[in-house]
Amino acid sequence: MTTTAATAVDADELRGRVSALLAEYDPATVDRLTFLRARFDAGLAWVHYPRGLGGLDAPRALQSVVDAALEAAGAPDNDPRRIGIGLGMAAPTLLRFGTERQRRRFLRPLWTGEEVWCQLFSEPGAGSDLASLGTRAVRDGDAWVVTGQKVWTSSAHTARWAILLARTDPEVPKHQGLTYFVCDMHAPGVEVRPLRQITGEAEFNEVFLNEVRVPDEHRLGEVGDGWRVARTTLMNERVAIGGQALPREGGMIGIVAELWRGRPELRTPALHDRLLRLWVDAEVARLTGERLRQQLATGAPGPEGSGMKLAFARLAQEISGLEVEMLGEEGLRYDDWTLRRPQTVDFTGRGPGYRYLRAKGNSIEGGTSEILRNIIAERVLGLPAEPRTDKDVAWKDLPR
Amino acid sequence: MTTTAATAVDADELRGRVSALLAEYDPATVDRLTFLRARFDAGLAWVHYPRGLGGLDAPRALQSVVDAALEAAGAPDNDPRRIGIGLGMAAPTLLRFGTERQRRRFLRPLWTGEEVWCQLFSEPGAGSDLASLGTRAVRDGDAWVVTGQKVWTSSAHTARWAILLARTDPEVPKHQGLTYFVCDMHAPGVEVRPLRQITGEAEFNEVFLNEVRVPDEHRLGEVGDGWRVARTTLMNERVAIGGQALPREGGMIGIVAELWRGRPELRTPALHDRLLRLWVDAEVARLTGERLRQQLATGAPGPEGSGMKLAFARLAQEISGLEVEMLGEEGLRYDDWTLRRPQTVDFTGRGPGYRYLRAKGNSIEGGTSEILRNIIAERVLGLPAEPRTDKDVAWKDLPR
Amino acid sequence: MTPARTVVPRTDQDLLYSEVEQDLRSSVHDLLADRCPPAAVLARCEDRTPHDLALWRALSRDLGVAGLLVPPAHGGHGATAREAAVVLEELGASVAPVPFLTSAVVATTALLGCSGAADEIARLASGAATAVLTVPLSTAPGSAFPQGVRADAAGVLTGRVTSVGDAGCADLLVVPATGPRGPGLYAVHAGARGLGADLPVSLDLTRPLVDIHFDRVAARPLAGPGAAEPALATALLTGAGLLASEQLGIAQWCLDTTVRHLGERSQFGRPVGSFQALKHRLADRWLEVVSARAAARSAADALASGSTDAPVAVAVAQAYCAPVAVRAAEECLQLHGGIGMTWEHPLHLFLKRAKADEVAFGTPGRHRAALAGLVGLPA
Amino acid sequence: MTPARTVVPRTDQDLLYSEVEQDLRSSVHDLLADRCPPAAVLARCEDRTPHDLALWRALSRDLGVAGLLVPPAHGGHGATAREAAVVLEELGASVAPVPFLTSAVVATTALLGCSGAADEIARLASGAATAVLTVPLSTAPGSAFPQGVRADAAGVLTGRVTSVGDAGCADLLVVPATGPRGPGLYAVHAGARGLGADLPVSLDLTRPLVDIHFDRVAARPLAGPGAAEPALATALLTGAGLLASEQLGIAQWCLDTTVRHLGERSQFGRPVGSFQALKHRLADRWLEVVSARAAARSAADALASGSTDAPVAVAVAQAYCAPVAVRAAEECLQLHGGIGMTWEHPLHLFLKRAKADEVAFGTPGRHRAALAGLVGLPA
Repeated sequence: MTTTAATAVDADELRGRVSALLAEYDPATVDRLTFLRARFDAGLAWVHYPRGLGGLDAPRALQSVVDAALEAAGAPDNDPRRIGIGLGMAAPTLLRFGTERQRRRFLRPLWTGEEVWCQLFSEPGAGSDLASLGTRAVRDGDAWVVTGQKVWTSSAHTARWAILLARTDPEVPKHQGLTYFVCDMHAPGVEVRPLRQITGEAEFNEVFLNEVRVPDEHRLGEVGDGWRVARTTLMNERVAIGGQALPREGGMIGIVAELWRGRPELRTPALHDRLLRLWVDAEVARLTGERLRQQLATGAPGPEGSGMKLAFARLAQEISGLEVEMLGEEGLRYDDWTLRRPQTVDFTGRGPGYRYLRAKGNSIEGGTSEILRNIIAERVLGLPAEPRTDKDVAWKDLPR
Repeated sequence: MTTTAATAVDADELRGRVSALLAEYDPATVDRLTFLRARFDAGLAWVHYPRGLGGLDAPRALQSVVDAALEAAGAPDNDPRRIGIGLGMAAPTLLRFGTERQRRRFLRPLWTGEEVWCQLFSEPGAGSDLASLGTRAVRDGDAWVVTGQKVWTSSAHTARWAILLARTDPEVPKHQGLTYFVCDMHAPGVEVRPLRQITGEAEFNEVFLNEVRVPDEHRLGEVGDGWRVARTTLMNERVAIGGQALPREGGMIGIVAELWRGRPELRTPALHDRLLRLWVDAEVARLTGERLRQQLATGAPGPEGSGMKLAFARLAQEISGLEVEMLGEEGLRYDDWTLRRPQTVDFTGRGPGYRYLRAKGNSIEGGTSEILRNIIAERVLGLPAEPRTDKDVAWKDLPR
Repeated sequence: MTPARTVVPRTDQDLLYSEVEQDLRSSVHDLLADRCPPAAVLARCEDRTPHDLALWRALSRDLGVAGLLVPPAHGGHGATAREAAVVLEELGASVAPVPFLTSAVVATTALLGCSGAADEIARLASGAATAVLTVPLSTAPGSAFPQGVRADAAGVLTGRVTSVGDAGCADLLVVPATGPRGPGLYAVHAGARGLGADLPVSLDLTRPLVDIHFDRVAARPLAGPGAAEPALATALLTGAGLLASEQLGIAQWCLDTTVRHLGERSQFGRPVGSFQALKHRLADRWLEVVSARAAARSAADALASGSTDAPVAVAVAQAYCAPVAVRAAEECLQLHGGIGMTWEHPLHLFLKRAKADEVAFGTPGRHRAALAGLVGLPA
Repeated sequence: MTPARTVVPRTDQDLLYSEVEQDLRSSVHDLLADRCPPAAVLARCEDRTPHDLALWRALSRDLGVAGLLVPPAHGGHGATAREAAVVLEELGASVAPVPFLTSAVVATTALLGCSGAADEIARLASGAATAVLTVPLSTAPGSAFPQGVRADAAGVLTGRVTSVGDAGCADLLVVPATGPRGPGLYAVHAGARGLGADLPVSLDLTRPLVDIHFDRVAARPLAGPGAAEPALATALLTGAGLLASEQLGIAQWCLDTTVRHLGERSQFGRPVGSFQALKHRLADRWLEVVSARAAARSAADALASGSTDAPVAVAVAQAYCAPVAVRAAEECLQLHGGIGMTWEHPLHLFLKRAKADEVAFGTPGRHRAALAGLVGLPA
């Protein structure tokens, strides 16, 4: 690993490197994968990563310079929405806790999208209380034998690798007996089943692990240190929320506002004031997100991030609920109950009924609104924690 | 005490006894107090009380027969609003836990209103957690020496007697170290100060007890059994809530509805839908109360009672808040900040600002809305209690 | 407090359940518990055959619910909206896919307002046939007479009606149509020539919609001008008022199911139901459900007694109960966490029904606007 | 998601606080902490002398806040609505009874729209005098020009204006009045002959109202037709927009005070703030306060830059921040339990201010109605 002190890379140098890359690999003629591999090797994948691992030890903020230059040149991207879990969660964890061998093995195909990643954390019995999960990993020579059931796994059916959290010691309190692995989704004993949602579609999967052998060299971090490793993963999940800048009326409010403008026959005074209230709420949420991004840009992030997910979930639910009601007879209809396997949420391509139902998940997935309120109350407001009864009890003795 | 088996008293007999009372004591000529004493002695005060204590061991439901007959004859009543604490809380507790001597001493002047009662329970440091109160009573010969501070005491400045809850043993858990007394409000060391509220007026008092001597013969129930005695008092407080039948638009919604009808210039579409929502909520709360009363009348009370106070507090607050907003410029004004000492809440005689401010107390006094929600969740829905940390700890060791 | 003088007080309503009503509830409840658990409803929806006609036969014939609102002279039980409301509470609490509301309540009430429908009424009352009033499920009481279907002088119908709930299992269509002499109600046999049906995809899987086309369909006149409009109005008012009891049933099921789930599931070493934030929310939902019960009973009682106050009671009940059912279902989902988002757990059937019911027979906003006129609170 | 095309996106706003603004905040904060603790405000109210003119002198002269919005050429500091907003946050957080909003913001902005008011502006900027715009405190931006006061050709005023906030401590009245040539703004000295004042009882003890009578009062014309209306409109828009920052300050104080109280008070053997139901409510209030901050900053920034979007930003900020402040104060009271109902605890001053501010410069409903026109969502 090239951990020699990084020379300060600036925007000009990056533009130069982009030009050099484009000169050698013309996006118009080179195939996509060749280009992406070359970009990675040039350190232009994620410039704040170390040299040799797709980066240049450059400030993270400079990534936008590279992206803009490549986009202007018509270069292909790595389809980040398709490989979001790899980029957003697996990569930072591999970088921080992976061995040099693991990082070299996994990061390049992860970034280029040759290998899709998924996340094997949640279980049917361990939702908000993730640390209580029960999937067992038992040591057997230089491997671990893993058995259990995971749920809410997106991309499991397309993934080659998974980040996996499993219990290696049930005799100690729940946070202490976990270990973090990289699991081969093609290994014998891994079974992926689509998990149908109330919308009719199956974005996610259940994953059944039946005596799956995971080599010890695919362990990330120490045995029993899995919770600490997982926190890195989860913190990176949370950073991703709050997301990109929206224009005014960006998001779901725009759909309903356009409906209002285009369909005068649906208007009533009572709906009008409700629409205006939600319009104000949506605009203020947009401003709050914008303010958060401005704080992040100055390097002084405020605690607002914890609240944005809460706000957006509530808004999506209230707005879509209003939309169905506003449509009246049309609101009684649905677009399609066929079981489909979309890669992502599609709030704009589908109908109002879908929006209404799918938005219900916004306050559950990625941390329930209840857990977020706990976090705000304790970590932001500093209110005292509730009495805990599960901290010092061996996992095997906890009520379930 | 006349605890011989009560002969079944029926409505006809009661009407006969009323006629006899009226024949002997003509309300048109006899003075009020004489009449009330005679009524008490005739067993027509509260007919379900024992003979000799103002009653006839009759079914409680027959009281209405007596009241109607006396009202028709123009007889004076005992001004029940003025002596509500005596009638509603002290009397049932005296009846259940008092000695024969105590009952004979206290009940007659309590009922006639010759002696007003107040309640010394709440303390600044013990609100919802009443059992944690700290007023100390220390045994000294055949008396107790009481020192502490009580608050939210209505009628303290007119009262002759108080029901008092004090801590006689700080070494045991909080529910076990309390004792219940009758306290002479004219005794040395009792100081009553008006407690001004945010409305400007002072309905209530603070009461300071400075080495007040309470004779042991004024103890109600056993030493250390005060919590059990107090529960009788508090249960009777709760029965009083839910109250009397209202006509449609009875209560605060009627004030705002009339405002809407009489002042077209205040109307806007947004206010209209809010008013209609609250009108519906008020009408449904009225129906819910009516249904509760019908259940009570059949002898099968439902659990709805616990919710009525919650509902009425919310309604009073939302309706009065709307009223101030609807009035606009007029809502910026108040009627009078002068310190006054009213005996009761006056939601109709005062202005909108008063209603708005006074209604805030509705979700605090007589059990906060938070405590009521706990009660509903645990006692009605059967949800599990929270982990308790204060049940088995000596009172003196509790955090305060 | 000063009562307002402009609004008539009502103190004579019976808001409780009679013994007869409780017995009826028990019978319906037991049958549904046996024959219609939510998992079975879900399985039927997956097979795209939501209507459970065997269940409907048992309900309508064995328990006689089809003839509840029909006078004995017409072969019914001569009960009232109060008893029908109790049945709807139970049907709502199991999202039972049977045409009780649409056939035994709404279509039957419409037919009872016609002078020449004795045969049809008798067949409905016996459970031998089901009927549907061909208006969109979203039609509110007080709406203008529908203009989608025209009748010629011979009673031949042409036109189109969309989003008719439960029409897929109806034997008889009761069709509001405008003819040369004005508004009328017409009877059409489900197998009539010229009748066409499209099956749109419905949000509520358990009360599927049908779009109906009339292409010169022969029909029998049931009511003409003067009778058709009040018959239709009464049917819609009754449908809206009794829908509140269905919504109550949905809300009660959602609350009960949530309470049970939270009592059973542990997280952080304790039952989830012991967390105070959830307890307080459930206490609020409970208060809404008991309030919805009073509102629904009031509407049923007012309809049963033919009170002039029925339009107010119905509007209050719909404005109140519709959002209560939606909130109860939404909270049920949220407090089930991930499991609530799965197709496998039947609670989504209740959510979809509750949301569709919010639109059915008029939205809450529509009912509030109606109230404004009824109780003298003009815009 | 599809962005709508009809509404201009805004991405150029600075929603943070500059270092200068933070420094200004610190100065104001320190002075208020020293001179204006809530208990002192309460004591002044009990003496019926709410205005703290000594404090106002310190603020206006020592810290120069009176001249913030005034260009240096007129003797001011040439700052913008952004800095004034920061001052208002601090003043709101101490319900300070000083005429900053009414004099240094609203009256000053009105005067800056007049061509002939240089003297008055200079006196206000130096803190030598305070002024008030004589409109009811409830007047919303976009209201019709007031008709309560008439001017004759000689500029003599007759009429009446009610509910003018802070007028009791003003040296100068800026009076919108209609004369023979149309709308105008006029300057009247507080001691002028023919001027009368009634002191109604105010809900907000810290911003008392005055009803003003003009009985042939001599006045100096400041702006005539063409200038008076935009000057008034800008003053009201600025007042409404910056009121949002005062509301933010109120809400922040209420939240902080509640959190502190719940951390300190124990019931049932644990800090009250450890009860989850209360924690969740406070988390919701917190989210509202951080959102109100973004909304208030947006309004201040739009006013500061003279953006054409300012009317939208102001309406959004008022519609959002007014109820947030009221809810924060109401929740502060509820979660203080009985102590919150006592006159002795100063939180009622914040509740009364928040509720009065909800009406001041237009209610939230009024601002939403204005938005409907501004963003193309007609009724």
